[in-house]
Amino acid sequence: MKDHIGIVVNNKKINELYNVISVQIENANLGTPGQFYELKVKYSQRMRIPISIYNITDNVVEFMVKIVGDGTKELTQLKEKDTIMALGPLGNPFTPPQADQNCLILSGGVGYAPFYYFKKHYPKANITWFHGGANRNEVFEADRIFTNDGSIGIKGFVTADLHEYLQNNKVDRILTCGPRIMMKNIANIALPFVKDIECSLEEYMACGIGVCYGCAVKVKTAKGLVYKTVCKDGAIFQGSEVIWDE
Amino acid sequence: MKDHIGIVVNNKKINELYNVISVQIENANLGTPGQFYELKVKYSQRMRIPISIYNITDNVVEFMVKIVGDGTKELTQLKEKDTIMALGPLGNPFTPPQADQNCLILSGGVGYAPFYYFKKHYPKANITWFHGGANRNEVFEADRIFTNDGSIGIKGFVTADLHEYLQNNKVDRILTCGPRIMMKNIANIALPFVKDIECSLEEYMACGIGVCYGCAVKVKTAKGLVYKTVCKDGAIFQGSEVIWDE
Amino acid sequence: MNRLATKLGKINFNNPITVASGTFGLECANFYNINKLGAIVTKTITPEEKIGNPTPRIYETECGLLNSIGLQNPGIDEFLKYHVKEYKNFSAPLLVSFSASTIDEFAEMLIKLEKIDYIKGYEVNVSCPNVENEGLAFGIDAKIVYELTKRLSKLTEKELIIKLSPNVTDIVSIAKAAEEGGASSVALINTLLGMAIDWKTGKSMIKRGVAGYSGTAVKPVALQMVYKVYQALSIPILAMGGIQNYKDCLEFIYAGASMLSIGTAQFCDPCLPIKIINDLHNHFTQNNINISDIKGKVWGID
Amino acid sequence: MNRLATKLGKINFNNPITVASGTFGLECANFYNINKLGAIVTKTITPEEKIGNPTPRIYETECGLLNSIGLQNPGIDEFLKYHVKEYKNFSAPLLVSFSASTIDEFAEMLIKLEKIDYIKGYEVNVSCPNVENEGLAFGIDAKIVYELTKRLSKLTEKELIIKLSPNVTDIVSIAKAAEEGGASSVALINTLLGMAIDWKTGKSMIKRGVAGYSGTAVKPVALQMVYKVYQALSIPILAMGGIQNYKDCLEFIYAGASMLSIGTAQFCDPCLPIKIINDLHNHFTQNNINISDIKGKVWGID
Ligand SMILES: Cc1cc2nc3c(=O)[nH]c(=O)nc-3n(C[C@H](O)[C@H](O)[C@H](O)COP(=O)(O)OP(=O)(O)OC[C@H]3O[C@@H](n4cnc5c(N)ncnc54)[C@H](O)[C@@H]3O)c2cc1C
Ligand SMILES: Cc1cc2nc3c(=O)[nH]c(=O)nc-3n(C[C@H](O)[C@H](O)[C@H](O)COP(=O)(O)OP(=O)(O)OC[C@H]3O[C@@H](n4cnc5c(N)ncnc54)[C@H](O)[C@@H]3O)c2cc1C
Ligand SMILES: Cc1cc2nc3c(=O)[nH]c(=O)nc-3n(C[C@H](O)[C@H](O)[C@H](O)COP(=O)(O)O)c2cc1C
Ligand SMILES: Cc1cc2nc3c(=O)[nH]c(=O)nc-3n(C[C@H](O)[C@H](O)[C@H](O)COP(=O)(O)O)c2cc1C
Ligand code: FES
Ligand code: FES
Repeated sequence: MKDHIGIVVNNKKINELYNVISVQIENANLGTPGQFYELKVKYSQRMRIPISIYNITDNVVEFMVKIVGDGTKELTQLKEKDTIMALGPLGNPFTPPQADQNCLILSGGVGYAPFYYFKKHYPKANITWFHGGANRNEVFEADRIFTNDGSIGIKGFVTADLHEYLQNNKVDRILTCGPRIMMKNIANIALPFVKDIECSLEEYMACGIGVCYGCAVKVKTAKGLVYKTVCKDGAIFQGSEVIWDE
Repeated sequence: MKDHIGIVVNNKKINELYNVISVQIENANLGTPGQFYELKVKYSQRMRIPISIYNITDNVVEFMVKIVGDGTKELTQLKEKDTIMALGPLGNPFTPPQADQNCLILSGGVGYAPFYYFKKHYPKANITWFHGGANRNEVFEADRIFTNDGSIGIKGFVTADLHEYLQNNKVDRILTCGPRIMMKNIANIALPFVKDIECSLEEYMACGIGVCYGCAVKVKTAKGLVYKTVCKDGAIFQGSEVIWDE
Repeated sequence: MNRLATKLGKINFNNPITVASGTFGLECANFYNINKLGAIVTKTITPEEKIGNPTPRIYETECGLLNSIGLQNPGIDEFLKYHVKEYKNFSAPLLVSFSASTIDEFAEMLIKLEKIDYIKGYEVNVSCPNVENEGLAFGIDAKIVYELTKRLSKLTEKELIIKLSPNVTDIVSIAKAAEEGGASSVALINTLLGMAIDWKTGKSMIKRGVAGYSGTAVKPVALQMVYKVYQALSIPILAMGGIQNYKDCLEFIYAGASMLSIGTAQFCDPCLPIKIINDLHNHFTQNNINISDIKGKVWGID
Repeated sequence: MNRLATKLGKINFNNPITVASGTFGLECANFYNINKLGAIVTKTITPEEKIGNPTPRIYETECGLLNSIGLQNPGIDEFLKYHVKEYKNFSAPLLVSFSASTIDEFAEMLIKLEKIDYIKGYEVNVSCPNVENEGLAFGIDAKIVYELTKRLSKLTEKELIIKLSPNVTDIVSIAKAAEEGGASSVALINTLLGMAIDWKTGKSMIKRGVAGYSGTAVKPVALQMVYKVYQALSIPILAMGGIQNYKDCLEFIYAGASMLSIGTAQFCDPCLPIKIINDLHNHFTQNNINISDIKGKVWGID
């Protein structure tokens, strides 16, 4: 974990909303799936923007960025050779899959990002991947595709046939990342079937390193309800421990 | 007076400190020597920067800009075809010279700017021009040149031989623009010889149009001491009316 | 239907956008049709002429503006004799801002102003930080604000707006005092106190040292105060502090504002008030709402 | 000669740069050698564990940060049992920040903390805006600040810093109360109060509504308060509020600061405190000055 000076080697527009930005970062190969960097465009006044590792090859980290506001927009405007501060890798990775485990990935929108690297990093894992998005711009390669507007794949949320699927298939673990409401629904639907649901949560961040308690998420523990930090204790939490209705 | 959308047609570096920026502005030909524009780089958060008219040709205004801080630096980074908001022309012009008047111009540093257009605008006027600057970067074409470091022209302030000059030459009007301390010294030295000393003053500005009273300068009037505004009542004031030691 | 229609205590306005006292003058008529404003607010007038503070009076910080004008103005008599007439032929309602050092002086000023029928209301400035013993001393003491408002409210039937200082421990108690005294609305915020120093030389950027701080930087502070005052009072709020665009206006309306003043941001763009009116109109039309649909309706607070 | 040497009331520091309470943790040791700091200030500790406020707790505005952490901390007993040890092996002087709801509680906490010899001083937080009836109620009342300080100053020989709230009508009177009560220094400012609302939906960006406002935007306010307090007091000032670079530090030193805390700006750059120390060192060397040459020496004020 260090505040690296990253060098942009490529910035590719995938569609109106998404870019994939490739950044050369010292020791980046140490990053594991589920971890993220806090990026900062040099000379920009803004605080940092947490972005998941989407892929790593030869110390070049790829970030999949969805434009939602000024900060993400700035990221997509970076050009080759621009420098960018990259603090990380931060947070904890998803638990590595075991050989005999059936993993079900459920991703929504830009929640797709961390699983691309997960799948690449664990080539032998048994993975089934459902992905959902609002429309065709929010959809990427997966085993089953959902869109809210039905423009591609199955019309509906990524949870549309989850209950049925879990009734008919053996799933040992669920890994999920996406809007909070999606992950909450997944936890509600899936917990009767699957104990181990790893959710990658989002919260506004300030420090990114666990000192400010800004990125809090309420979880059940042996000691009662406490706030843990997404940046240091997370971003991965068990679906069963998160207090979803906070 | 309007908030025009100017289009940069040229931005020429003269030396490390100075640029001349040419901006095409609607109806710019109406501007007269001594007036200024409040410039604003589009999408910059900063307030406006008052810059004198350095030259006008065919509705293209040239501005001579000295880099002293972030705002002037931004101006020098403008590229051809960039747009820039230009509020003006603002303020009052220097009084037009009469046919038989001997005008002495005394400028310091970037205070050179308004007189270039003055001289061009009144080709028949009898003008003698002394210009002074800290070093050779601050010096431009004039009848007599002074530098503080002696790197070019006469070593010393622009006022170095003023007293002597006024003793030996008939001067009907002085026009001056430069650091306040320079203009103060000029007023002190020259008032015994010349009543009519037009000084172009500088003050921090906010509105630029006379509504906020931010750019105040203390002057003697029949009613006593009052604050007038540089942007609307000025920028030209008589050396005899300004309270220099405020 | 005019979606932008709004009102303070006693006046209806065509739209909620006006200009902050001291940041606007009739020179702005060179840039747009002033009658398109919801209202016009004058620079603060005092009982006697004020020549204002020494210079420098203005300094721009990273994200705000420091000013130390010192209420430069010709005094009420000169104002009534020469200047007020210039406002006569505008159809936008005229609100006159005034300030004084004692309750009696405030009352005398109001009596003089009452004679002008085209003045539609008053913004009573009890909060200017740039003059000593004038305005601010009032604005920080709930009891005095109550006494002052009680006195003034008996002297007029017109809109009586008390403009509050943010430089207080508890703005709600002072706003309440104004309400209890009979104010028909409150305006907030005046400038915060601020300072800037040249790091190279140690020189104060403003001759008086401490100045009034306005602009983008103060918006979160203003919003918080508007929100709290709206929760506690039943008279309407004229809100200001760092408004730069129609989005900022919407934030303030959600917090509880009935009307909004544009101040410092005009120095970047003199036409801004009109642009904001247009943008608000478009936003309300597109979303099929009017001000009362969202006023004070901030949610998600625990 | 160490040009950066400075002191508060009782401790000498190698340099004037420390970290603002709540914005620093030992995690920062991953980024730089913490012993290079002039001092270490802990996150505020309270008598009992606090789980903190609901989320969202953080929101970045145009030029500042809103936070509503709610003093999340394990409580003093847990702190003394597990956490304080982690600070033992650092040579940078350790200052512990603490807060409570009654004078008795403050005193009890101090008595417990006194047992740890490597704690070199205390930053008494009477000014946190994000908890009800804790801290802030104290910080706005000069009489209570005086009583509290008097009580605490009798219980310790160590550095006793009272950290003041900017959300008051007159910070000087409160700073004076701390001085009269026996504080060896004062720290200012804690966060302003601020708010932000999503203009599209009307949702508060912070779950608790009103939050603490810090960062660049608050610097002019902080500077003004440091200046005024320096003029009125004789004990030293630990200054903070929007410091982003060594130039900002120089502004505060000219205004009267003896020492400086870096807060929000660390979130942009975790190594910032060290960079600032280096930059200050270079500036002082190049100009052949030390802190006392410029402390409080702002000029050009009329
Ligand atoms: C651990 C982690 C990993 C992430 N990985 C990725 C990634 O791989 N790719 C990617 O594109 N994005 C990712 N994000 C989200 C990304 O950080 C935010 O979209 C970004 O910070 C928004 O900044 P902005 O300035 O563009 O938008 P803003 O203008 O700040 O906000 C735009 C909108 O997004 C919402 N928003 C902004 N930040 C957050 C936040 N932190 N939590 C919840 N809502 C927010 C706001 O409410 C607003 O509606 C991740 C977030 C976290 C916490
Ligand atoms: C009527 C008028 C005409 C002018 N004409 C020209 C011109 O033709 N060419 C040109 O280059 N400049 C001109 N100036 C000066 C120019 O406006 C300032 O240099 C500019 O605003 C500085 O902005 P900045 O952001 O670069 O510097 P800042 O970072 O704001 O300041 C840098 C330094 O300049 C000083 N400074 C900045 N603005 C002013 C000011 N308004 N008055 C006094 N000191 C100031 C500051 O104290 C500081 O030391 C004119 C000013 C006025 C009032
Ligand atoms: C240059 C300037 C002059 C001001 N003069 C006055 C004044 O005369 N009377 C008054 O009540 N407020 C005055 N104010 C305060 C504004 O009316 C307003 O309350 C404050 O600036 C906050 O709004 P803003 O951030 O949009 O500017 C002045 C503000 C500025 C910047
Ligand atoms: C996230 C965050 C948490 C904070 N927590 C505390 C705290 O626990 N105790 C305290 O006294 N101040 C706390 N503060 C206030 C800071 O210590 C500091 O006084 C304030 O932020 C101003 O400085 P800055 O603008 O440099 O951040 C906190 C500030 C922030 C931003
Ligand atoms: S962002 Fe500071 S603790 Fe997570
Ligand atoms: S800058 Fe506003 S009056 Fe001159």
